[in-house]
Amino acid sequence: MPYLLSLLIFSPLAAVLLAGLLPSRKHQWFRMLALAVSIGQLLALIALFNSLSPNISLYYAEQARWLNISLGTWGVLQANYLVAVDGLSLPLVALSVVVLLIAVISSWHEQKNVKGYFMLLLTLNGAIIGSFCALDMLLFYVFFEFMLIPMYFLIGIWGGARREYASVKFLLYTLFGSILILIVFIGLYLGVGVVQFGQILHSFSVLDWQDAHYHMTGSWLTSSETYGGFTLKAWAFLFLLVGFGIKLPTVPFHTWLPDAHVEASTPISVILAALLLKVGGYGLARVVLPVFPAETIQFSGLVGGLGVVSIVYGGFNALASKDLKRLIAYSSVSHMGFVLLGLASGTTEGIAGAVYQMTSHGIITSMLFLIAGVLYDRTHDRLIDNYSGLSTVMPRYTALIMIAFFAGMGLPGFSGFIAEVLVLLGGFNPLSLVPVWLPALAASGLLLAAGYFAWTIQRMLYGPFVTKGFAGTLTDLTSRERFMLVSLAILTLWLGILPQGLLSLINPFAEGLSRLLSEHLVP
Amino acid sequence: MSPVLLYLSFLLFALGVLVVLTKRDAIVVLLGIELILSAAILNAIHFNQQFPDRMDGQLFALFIIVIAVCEAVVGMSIIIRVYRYYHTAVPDQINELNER
Amino acid sequence: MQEAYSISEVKGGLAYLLPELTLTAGILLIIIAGIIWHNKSRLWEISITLFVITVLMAGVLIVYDWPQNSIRLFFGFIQQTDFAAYFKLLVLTGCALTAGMSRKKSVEHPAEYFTLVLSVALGSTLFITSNHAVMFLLSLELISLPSYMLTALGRGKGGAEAGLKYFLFGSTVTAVMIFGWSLLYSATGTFDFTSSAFIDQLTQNAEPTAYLASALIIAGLLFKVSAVPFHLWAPDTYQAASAAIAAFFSTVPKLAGLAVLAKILLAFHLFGQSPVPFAAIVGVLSMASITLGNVGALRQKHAKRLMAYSSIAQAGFLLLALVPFDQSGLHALQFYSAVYLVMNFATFYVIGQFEHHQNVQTVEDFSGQAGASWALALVITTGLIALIGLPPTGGFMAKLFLFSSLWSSTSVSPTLRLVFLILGLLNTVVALFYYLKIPYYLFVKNRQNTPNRLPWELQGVLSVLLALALLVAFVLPGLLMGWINKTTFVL
Amino acid sequence: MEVNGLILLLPLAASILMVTFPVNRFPFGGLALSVTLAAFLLTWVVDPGSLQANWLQSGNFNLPLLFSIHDLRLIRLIIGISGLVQFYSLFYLSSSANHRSYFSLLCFFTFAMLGLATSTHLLVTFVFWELVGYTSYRLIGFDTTTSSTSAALKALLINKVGDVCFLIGILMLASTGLLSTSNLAPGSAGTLPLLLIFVGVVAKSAQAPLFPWLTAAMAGPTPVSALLHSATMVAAGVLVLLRLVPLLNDTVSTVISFTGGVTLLLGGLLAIFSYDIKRILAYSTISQLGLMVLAIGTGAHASGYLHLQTHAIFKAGLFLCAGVFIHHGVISGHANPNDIRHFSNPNGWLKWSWVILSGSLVGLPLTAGFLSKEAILHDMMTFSASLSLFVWASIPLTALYVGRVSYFLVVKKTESSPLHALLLPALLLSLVSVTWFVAAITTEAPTGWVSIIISQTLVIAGLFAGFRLARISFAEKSWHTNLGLDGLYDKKMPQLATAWGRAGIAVDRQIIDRLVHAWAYITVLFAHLTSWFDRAIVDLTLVGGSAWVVRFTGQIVRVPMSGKVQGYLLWALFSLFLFLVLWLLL
Repeated sequence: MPYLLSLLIFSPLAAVLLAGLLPSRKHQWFRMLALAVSIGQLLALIALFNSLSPNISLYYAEQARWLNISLGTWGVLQANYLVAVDGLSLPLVALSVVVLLIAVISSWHEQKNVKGYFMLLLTLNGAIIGSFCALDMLLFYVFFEFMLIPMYFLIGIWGGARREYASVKFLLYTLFGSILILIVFIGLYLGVGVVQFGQILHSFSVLDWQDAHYHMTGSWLTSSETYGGFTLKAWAFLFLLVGFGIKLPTVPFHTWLPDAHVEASTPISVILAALLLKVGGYGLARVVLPVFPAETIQFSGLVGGLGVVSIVYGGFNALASKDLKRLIAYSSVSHMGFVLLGLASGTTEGIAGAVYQMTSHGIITSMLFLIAGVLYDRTHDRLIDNYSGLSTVMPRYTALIMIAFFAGMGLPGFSGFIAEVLVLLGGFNPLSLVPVWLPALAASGLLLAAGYFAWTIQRMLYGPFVTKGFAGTLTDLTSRERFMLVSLAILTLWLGILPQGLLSLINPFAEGLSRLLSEHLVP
Repeated sequence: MSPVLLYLSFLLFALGVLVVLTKRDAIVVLLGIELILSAAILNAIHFNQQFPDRMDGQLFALFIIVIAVCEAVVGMSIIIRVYRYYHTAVPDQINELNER
Repeated sequence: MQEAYSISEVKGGLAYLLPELTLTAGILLIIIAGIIWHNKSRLWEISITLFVITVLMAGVLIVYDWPQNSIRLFFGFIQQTDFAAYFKLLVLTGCALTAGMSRKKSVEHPAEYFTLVLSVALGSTLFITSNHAVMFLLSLELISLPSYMLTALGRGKGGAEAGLKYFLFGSTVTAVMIFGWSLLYSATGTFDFTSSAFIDQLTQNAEPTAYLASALIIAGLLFKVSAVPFHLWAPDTYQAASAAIAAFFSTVPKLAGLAVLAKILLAFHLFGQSPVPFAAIVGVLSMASITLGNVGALRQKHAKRLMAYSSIAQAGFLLLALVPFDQSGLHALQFYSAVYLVMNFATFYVIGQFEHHQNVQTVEDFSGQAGASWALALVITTGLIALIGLPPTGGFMAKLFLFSSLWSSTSVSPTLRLVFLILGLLNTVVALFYYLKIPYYLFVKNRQNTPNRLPWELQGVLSVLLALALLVAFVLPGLLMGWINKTTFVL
Repeated sequence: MEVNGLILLLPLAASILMVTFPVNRFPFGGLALSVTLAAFLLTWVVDPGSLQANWLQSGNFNLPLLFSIHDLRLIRLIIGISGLVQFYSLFYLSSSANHRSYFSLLCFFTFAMLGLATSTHLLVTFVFWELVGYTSYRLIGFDTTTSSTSAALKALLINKVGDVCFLIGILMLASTGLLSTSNLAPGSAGTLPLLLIFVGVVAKSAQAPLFPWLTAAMAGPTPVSALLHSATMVAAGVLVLLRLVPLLNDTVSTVISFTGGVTLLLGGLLAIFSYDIKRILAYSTISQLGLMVLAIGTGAHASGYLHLQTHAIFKAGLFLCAGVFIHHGVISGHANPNDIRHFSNPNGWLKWSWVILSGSLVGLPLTAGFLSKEAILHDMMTFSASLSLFVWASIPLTALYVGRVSYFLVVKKTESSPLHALLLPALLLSLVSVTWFVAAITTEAPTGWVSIIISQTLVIAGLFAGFRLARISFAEKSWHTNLGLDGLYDKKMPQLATAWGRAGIAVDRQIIDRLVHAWAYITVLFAHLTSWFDRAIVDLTLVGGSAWVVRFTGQIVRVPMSGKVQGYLLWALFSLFLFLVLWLLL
């Protein structure tokens, strides 16, 4: 099936158009439509995995001409519909399909303006998968921005009490970041020129951007002039770092995240945490490191340091959070710090670990937010201190909280352990670009994670069951909730026990990137 | 080229601007505009003296006069319309529209 | 200007003025119709038919007679170029869209109304092609005077007030500009601002009066495009005017002014020879426009006033396209202008319909109105997203081309270029706030009672088409850009 | 699949089966026990050998699952004690408790502990190290009462400190290829990684100063204490240390020895001053673990390892005995069933078990403990006479607290309850202890009669002193806090951590968010400023000002304030003028 990726990207968008034509009273139709699209995507994904050939690095490349515009004296602007998956994007695409399916199931009982909700959800679906597949960076940017507006409305309309503040803050941060990204992208495509048929083609393809031969002489990509102590390339690197760092998020650009996650409804929090954050890490691994290897080496300490600060800072903040969702949100900040650290290490293990961490965190954080959602659905209260002794009334829920929390702590057997160990291994590797004390500090994040998760278990699950006005409402998991949580638990266990399947998919990408970086190391 | 005429035109211009800026009645403001235009006309004709074989300046002056007439006509009609509603032609006494 | 003044020159030139002549004929016909018919409803139908036919004919004639190379007519008063033809076509599109938006109810005097709109159109087409101070000023007046009257003809007291203010402001600026031209004449000895004599004179004996004169002239044009610091008239005028006229003002005269500003600036810039850093100045002006427009819009509660500030900010972006002073910048300008026309009209169309049917005035009035028409709510959202410059709309492509040309330009120092880039883009974040206010109220805010559903009418269909056009401009910008790429800019 | 692997996989399979078993009412204990028994029997079937499977590979890093099924005695010990504890639990656990998760956890623990004991790659060891930690956490908090779960939390967190250091240490060694035990070369690792790994050992094996979690862990069910917190899990640290022996250098050895020595004495001392039987046994465990660590640190690793095994047997047995006392106390309704002063002895067999097992603890002849203790003493004397002072000091100390406890348990009169099934495991273990001595005395007999005589004398003296001491009663409050370490771990450190967290949130809210808001405010402020500028500067100041100027010069008569349009105009012209000035200046 050659058009599998396009099918993945555009089936939800086609469904949006279809949904637009359906009468808005028929709530069930929209749910079924969204579910059908998600299941279809899952089937397509399985078909995709079934026919992977082991020896190539880019799978399912599809290319179609999109823009081919003469820019007068300085060549031709070319942007293509270029989608493909590789060891970096395939895990994330798979993750997206799974998480979006879960999100649809989780939104099954949404009552407020069902039509609009599912249309936005489907739009978001297409945009997320599209941004992970796009190798043409204009296309990527388009999908990247395209996630903004649906997300704004999804938080702003279906969110909690302070949803307006949260959605605006989300939008403000993200757009600010995306503008920094756009500036650099424009500069990059103008600085990269491929000579073809006597014409200079300015390409948006990241594959061309990576190739230093295409960096035009005399452009900013080859100049060594410094502005404020840095070359323009270094500035570009920093811009992108901030741009994607906001998305990731890294401290100090993270404060949108707790608000957005707390205020969003459960399925939206799941998507936000499991997928939208990954776009940041994906952008770093896809664009920043390969295109600016020398700068990556120059700033690896900074990047790794930001990662470690995020790990520790996020961990401490999670420890002090009183709101369950806020705690989970900060734990995301902490966990995503490992992605930064792994990428900054520049070693194969580190990069593979970073990608693994993105996948793993996507699954685990989905579980966590679903778990928070289960409580919120029943009591509309997210304060940890208001619960006690839940294990006596909700045994199944307790079991799944245990699984999710211990997965979050990085217990062996769960995917998080593999990812974190790989990242730390990468950091401790003598070839690593980061000083050895950084991963050592990062490991303390594991301690913090154990602290806040285990303490939460202690406070919420154990002790005497105290009803604070919601005695009868606390019923155990419904079969729908159990299905979601158990399937995610199986996934994280699978990835934790048999990591090599996914890892061998990631490895070629990680090796390639690591090799590229090592070529730029000054001996 | 006599500098006197140049100064005169600048003086007219300055006077016109001053009238436009400071007088309160729209009609008087219109007069100020005419003063500026006359400064331009004076300039055009004056500089045309340098190029005796051409008549761009004069032509320009003629057209400016036409423009001035048109403006006056349109201006007066608008002022009359305003007067119908407000019984005044002083702009700062009319303030129906939103504050900025 | 050494050609012989001969009547044959004039006769020969007329063949190239067919679109303008068509417009003139249309104006006359509508005036005659106004004399013959007195029944308002009847008169409305006849004049709008005449109007549309005239505009379409003129448009067809422009396309049919597309100038392959630049032609100077009437002793250099007029220069027909494909660049000018492109803008003329945009202007006529704007006029046609204005007609589509106009409503019988809100127009008291149909014949006058359409005459005036058509006059502005004629003035704009001539203005765009003008090459000589006299032509420049006459066509400018042909734009301005009908504009004043259109404003003053607008609804009741507010219209009259806005008309008066607009008139006083506008005619003063025009007068000052005329004075500037007379000074420039003193410096160069010619009114033909594209002639070699003009440029030679400016290059060789530049004197302070010439700078003063160019400043005065540019100021007049900035007034026309409603850029900072000559923007103050726009909010009052837009607010008082009907949605159709506000949309018209924010596009047609603005784009015409922009085309001429591009030409004049290139002339003054003297191919980079001018000691005055025009690129930097335009850049600063554009930044000021974008910032003040955006910031001003933040506080606006009235929808059309908000759009007025938006149009000030957009003028800034359009000006930014002039900063590179090269072909690519102008192409970006052309693309941006076309997209701006579409997105602005798409937005105003919806505002107009909500204003007409639901009496929506302020942004808050939009609360929960999405229920009245989901399609229109989506259209205005698309339009506003395009105005912000986000995908998947043509607005994004327009900004992309604009900032691309800025990136690669050499007319300003790299630092300044970067500052412009970052400031310009950061402003889109600010813009997001006020632009998304309307969709925010539409979708997010609730109202007690469900709004009446909007009827489907021509306006609705047109606005959907405009929104689709915005999406097409995103997916296939090559359609338009390929065409633009064929145009070359000749002074 | 090889039979070797089955030993590991059987308990795991049983555990998973129990968790996912669809029926709630099922004899889970019986299932667990039969599976454990099967695994135990399997150990006689297998050929000793290695297991290897590829697990994880990325870049140059390759992590195979490596297990060595060679040391069958250790494996049998683990499975055997597990089986006994499971059997014991069948009777000990109340019927209302969640048998499913309890026995599932016990089976899972067997699996994890076996993995830990047999893995030969340090990172794989770490995996199982974490897993036993997790089971320990779950089992300590099995009662879900606040006290037991907070003890579990404490155990988890203190252990986590060690785990993190352990992990860092391992990962620092990773690049040197020293993770697999097969290629350890002496002195090839730096000091820091080894010390970090040792921190892990300190935490897991409850060495000073990270031991307080073990006393807290006694909140768990007694069989769990017997299995995890005395016999097997806490020995994991010592096992890891044993594996690292070839790498140790002088600095590390010294640190290890002193930590072990201090712990040895500290545990013994603390044990003297408690009345809580489980607490005393916990301190005793701490102390004995210290002895093992000390032995390994000084190079007496063979005898240290021997002591690990004998200790597993007698300490598990002691706990199981204690369990019977407690159980009896609970049944007969004591308010404080753990207090040795209230103990009554239900059965004569129990007395004799206790005597044999505690004799093993102090190292009396005829018990396994004698073999290992004297071996350690002898080896230490040869390797480092000065450090052996720790051991010499500990011998009477151990005897002292053993004597004191035994006084309450043994001297008191015995009721004659029938032989309860609960007694069987303890009896069996005491039997093993004696059999071991008999079987091994010819092959592993310690040498050096002098030290044996001296030590035995010290033991006897200590025991008698203990009997005397038992009659003196004292308040135990001050010793309950584990030398104040409890306060540090329970209050100070969590407070510090949450304080940091609150500071972080404050930074988020007060600084970062303020900055973001400030940006928004500045924009809005700017909006207000521009409008104010329009009104105040343009409309009033400029327009009014120009009027004032005009009036002042008296050129034009009586100029009133002008309107808004003129204000706009003036502003426009003024800015034009500004621009002009700027042009000319530039």
